[in-house]
Amino acid sequence: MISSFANPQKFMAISAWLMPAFAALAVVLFAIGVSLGLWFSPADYQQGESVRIMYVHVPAAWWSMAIYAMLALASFVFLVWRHTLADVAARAAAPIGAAYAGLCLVTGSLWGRPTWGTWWEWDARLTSMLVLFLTFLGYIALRAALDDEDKASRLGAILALAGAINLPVVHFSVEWWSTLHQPSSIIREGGSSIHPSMMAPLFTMAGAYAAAFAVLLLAGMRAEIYRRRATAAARKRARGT
Amino acid sequence: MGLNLGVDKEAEHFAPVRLSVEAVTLERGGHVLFERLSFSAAGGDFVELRGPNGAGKTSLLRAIAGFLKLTTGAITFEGVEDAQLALHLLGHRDGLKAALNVEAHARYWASLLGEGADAGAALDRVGLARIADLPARILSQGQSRRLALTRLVTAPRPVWLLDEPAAGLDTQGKDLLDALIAEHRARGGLVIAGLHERLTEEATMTVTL
Amino acid sequence: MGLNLGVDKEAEHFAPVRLSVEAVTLERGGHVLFERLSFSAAGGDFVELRGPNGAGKTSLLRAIAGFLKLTTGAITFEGVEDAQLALHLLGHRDGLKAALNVEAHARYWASLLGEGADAGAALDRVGLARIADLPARILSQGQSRRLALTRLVTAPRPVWLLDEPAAGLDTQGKDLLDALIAEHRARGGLVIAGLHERLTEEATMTVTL
Amino acid sequence: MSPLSVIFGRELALAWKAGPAAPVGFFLGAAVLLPLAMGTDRALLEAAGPPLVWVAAALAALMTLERLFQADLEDGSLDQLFLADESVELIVAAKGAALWVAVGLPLALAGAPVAIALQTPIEGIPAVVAGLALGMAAFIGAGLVAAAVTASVKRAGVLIALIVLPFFAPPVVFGAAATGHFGAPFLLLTGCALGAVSVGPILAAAALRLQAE
Amino acid sequence: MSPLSVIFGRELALAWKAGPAAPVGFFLGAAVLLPLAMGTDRALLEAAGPPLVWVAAALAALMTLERLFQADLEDGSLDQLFLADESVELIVAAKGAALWVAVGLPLALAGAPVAIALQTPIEGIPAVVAGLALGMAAFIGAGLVAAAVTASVKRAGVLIALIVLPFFAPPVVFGAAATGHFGAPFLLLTGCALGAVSVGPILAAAALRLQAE
Ligand code: HEM
Ligand SMILES: Nc1ncnc2c1ncn2[C@@H]1O[C@H](COP(=O)(O)OP(=O)(O)OP(=O)(O)O)[C@@H](O)[C@H]1O
Ligand SMILES: Nc1ncnc2c1ncn2[C@@H]1O[C@H](COP(=O)(O)OP(=O)(O)OP(=O)(O)O)[C@@H](O)[C@H]1O
Ligand SMILES: [Mg+2]
Ligand SMILES: [Mg+2]
Repeated sequence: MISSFANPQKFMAISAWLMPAFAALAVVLFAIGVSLGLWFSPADYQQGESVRIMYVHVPAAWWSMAIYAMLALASFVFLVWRHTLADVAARAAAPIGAAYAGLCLVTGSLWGRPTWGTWWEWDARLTSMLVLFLTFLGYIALRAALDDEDKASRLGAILALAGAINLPVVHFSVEWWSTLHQPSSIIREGGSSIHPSMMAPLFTMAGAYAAAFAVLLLAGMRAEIYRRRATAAARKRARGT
Repeated sequence: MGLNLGVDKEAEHFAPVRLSVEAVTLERGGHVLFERLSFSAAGGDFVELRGPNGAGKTSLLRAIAGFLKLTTGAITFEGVEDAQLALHLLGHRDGLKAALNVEAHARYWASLLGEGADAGAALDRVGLARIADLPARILSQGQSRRLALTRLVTAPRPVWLLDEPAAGLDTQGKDLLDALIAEHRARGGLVIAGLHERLTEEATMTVTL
Repeated sequence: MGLNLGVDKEAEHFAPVRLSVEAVTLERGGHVLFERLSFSAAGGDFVELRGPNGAGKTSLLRAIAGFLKLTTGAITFEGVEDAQLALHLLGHRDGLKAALNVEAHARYWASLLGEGADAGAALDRVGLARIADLPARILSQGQSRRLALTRLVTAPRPVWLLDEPAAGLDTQGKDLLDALIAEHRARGGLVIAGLHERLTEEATMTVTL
Repeated sequence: MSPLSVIFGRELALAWKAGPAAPVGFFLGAAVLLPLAMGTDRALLEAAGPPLVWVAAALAALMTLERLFQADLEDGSLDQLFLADESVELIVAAKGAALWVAVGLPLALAGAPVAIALQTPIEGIPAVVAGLALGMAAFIGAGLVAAAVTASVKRAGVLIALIVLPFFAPPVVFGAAATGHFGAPFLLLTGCALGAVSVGPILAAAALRLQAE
Repeated sequence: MSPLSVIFGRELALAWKAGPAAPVGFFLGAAVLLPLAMGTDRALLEAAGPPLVWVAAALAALMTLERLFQADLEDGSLDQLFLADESVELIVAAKGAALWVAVGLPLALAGAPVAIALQTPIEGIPAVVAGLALGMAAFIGAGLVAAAVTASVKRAGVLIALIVLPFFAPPVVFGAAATGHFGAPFLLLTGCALGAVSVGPILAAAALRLQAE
């Protein structure tokens, strides 16, 4: 699969029909997930209706982490095997990952308002999510600052790998840190005890997020490939060669 | 290099200008570069500064441009009110911003130093039109030098102070430089250049440091 | 420039070295500089690279030095195990630290690139002994270039890649350069230089890009 | 176009190329370090947060300043500024203004989420953003001078920091005190900003003239 | 002399020329500025002091990074490093080590008076200094990578900051927690330092190879 993806022409061909498929899937899953989440699942006994934010919030959290893992993997593949597509994928994945992380942060703090009475709590998960968000930003900013395509790809990949080493350490250190000073009087996140009736909508939404990511990724990759072809052509014309 | 491009069209004659360097002594870091140097030149002249490395050519040019204080002596311009608005200084460094492209530089100088030939025509003149959208970062040595030369073309100023203008230029580039100098003198412009090699254009005066 | 200084004393002959450039194509930023370029040279040769600004001389030299990846083709050295330890690269930029003085540079290169003539002798050779304690910041263009030349003197390496080595040098400096190249070839060294002007030293081969 | 607007636009472009999102990200990052360092005790955060936010802002200003004139000096483009038909003071001011737009404003806006994260009540946010915007003006005004006098010093980053710290103290103090409400400290902060913005370019220009030698 | 020791010495000289006292001064300045802005509530200071010291240290490290490789790239001396008979990884490590000696150590020592000023009991001082020394090593290790990947970006200051801050988080967490005693956090801090110092140069060297193109 990967190997057949490796060549752009094939990729363009495959993605051309993969994309609408995922798009359809995303629409369906979102429809189901949202309706389940809004109408066919109970309000939380202590968090009330606001618990429904969870269906937006949690999948965003999960997938933003998964996306960084993918970004790091793609970067590794690109550095080792020089698959341009891996680089294209990494480049396209970053903004989506940042968006998911941002969504998690925003919905989280929206959620925090009713449940904790504050917009933000320095809780381990929140903090490491924030760091993840920053890591995405750094990667994007670096690539934006390097106008030499080739360098941007390879230096970006190196940074992505460094981040992959760093994030687990951050996660651990932050967990350790939060146990060090237990956040003051707040309702802890209901992580452990999710009522089964919340599972269905949660996982449907998770699926929807995944499909949405796939669509956005493929679209981003295709756009990037077109852009590269265009610039190459433009350069040739400009140089009159 | 066709000389029928952009520039000449508005090549009206400069008001007569005259530079006099009187008994100038220049010290740098407590060490005397040259003493009681005197010469004077007028529009149309081409003064070449010669001397070994470290003789003080760059220093003298920067002094004439008003960047270096004289130890003793005086440098005066006649025919221009503010000297720094009447001169071009082409130094060892080209003054390029790696991140900005060729055209951006030409346009920037045109508005900063005085509107003359428009940027496009100027780039055409120095032979960079084809790569107008390349960032300066990736320009070759000679391309950068040519870009610096566009300053002379875009902003018409009577006095040119050129510090080893030919450095890094290929033969065609050197021809361009000669042509520019010739035109400038024809317009009543004054050229003072620190040089190590010879240009085809004959100097009217040689100052040796 | 007396050639009886420092260097020659330990001027033992280099082991025979051979460079072959085979069907090399070089692209930069998606634009082809030159295609299927081939030539080969051996110790004692002086190859001059010629071509207009932007032709790819600097790029080729950096490719030979192993800094630039080739698009296609191969560049191989015979007679040396690690090419990057057997060559000198004298680029457009001199590689000086403004804050450090002249002598510090010479000593640094001597230990970094390989002990040869001692720093003092080398500075003497390039005519900077008098200003050994000036910080690089205040050096004139040509003085900086001469300082860069000391690399060639302090560290004996068989392959010299020179990018417009004469830029900024006065006549005496150009003579020095000629002498250094002549000596190097006499010792069985290989010289490849990107040039715009002619040196007195005759090239054994001219590669035009 | 007038030289000033051209210089302004150019500086904006240069700052933009150096990583558009960066200032904001840096600011957020610096704000994260504090709770990580001292835990989440509300009282502590509320007390230590604003000052740190302000120091972070000051640093962001600093880091954009270091190369501001040094780069111009090294690449030779400083000379050209003196040959332009425009007073050097105004040119310096234009560069400062561009910096404020490229870094100061985004950073002030980023102050909103940071303030929230550091438990500032919502109604206090406008004052925080306005305060930071003013503060950045003060920092840049003072920073211009430091950047100009150190333009010929390599690796001047920390040196600049050292030089400007005394000048940054007042805005930081007033700014931190002003956090969350438009009161007396806010007026004092405004005073600092006006002073720095009016005096800074003049001194900076004087210093630059010497650098051009 | 071996290339490494020469490079080390040279970097030391360069850092020294760029204003020896600067980092310490900056650090002290920041450490003064923060309480100044916090108001003088004794209890608050005692609690907030150590963390602020750590944040100040992290930021001081940050300021030294921008020009580390960028200067070498611009003046052409980077090329020469690749022509030396020494692995690039080690050369980068040598530069990092020099930076640590020139900035990290003095800063760690400066930590002592600051800690005292912030009411840390005398017997806790050695741990503070040792902790800061380790922390600076961790900061520099991570910083090398950020400096290398941004070497070709002009005005990269803020960009670098954004890139390294996530890497600074763990050392800051453990460092601040370790303040004043050699305990578990101190070990974890040591771990961070070792990790950064061992991995940093490798990634940085890989990045530099690309920059030399
Ligand atoms: C800015 C605020 C917040 C952020 C950044 C945030 C972040 C996260 C993250 C990263 C996860 C995924 C954890 C994992 O799967 O390992 C998560 C899950 C979750 N969050 Fe939040 N959160 C925030 C606020 C809240 C609030 C206010 C609540 C409700 C009281 C909440 C409830 C949950 C629940 C129930 C889960 C799923 C259970 C689990 O995966 O363990 N979060 N959040
Ligand atoms: N800022 C300075 N302080 C002290 N001495 C300086 C300074 N700048 C230059 N010098 C010295 O002044 C002398 C003349 O320098 P200048 O650049 O004018 O020479 P030049 O004639 O241009 O040489 P070249 O032909 O190599 O360009 C040199 O010896 C140089 O070391
Ligand atoms: N990093 C880069 N990316 C893309 N193109 C580049 C890059 N570096 C150089 N170029 C282009 O490659 C071409 C060759 O550059 P190079 O410096 O090799 O020319 P040169 O023969 O040395 O010219 P000169 O005689 O002016 O020194 C130029 O057109 C330049 O714009
Ligand atoms: Mg000169
Ligand atoms: Mg070249």
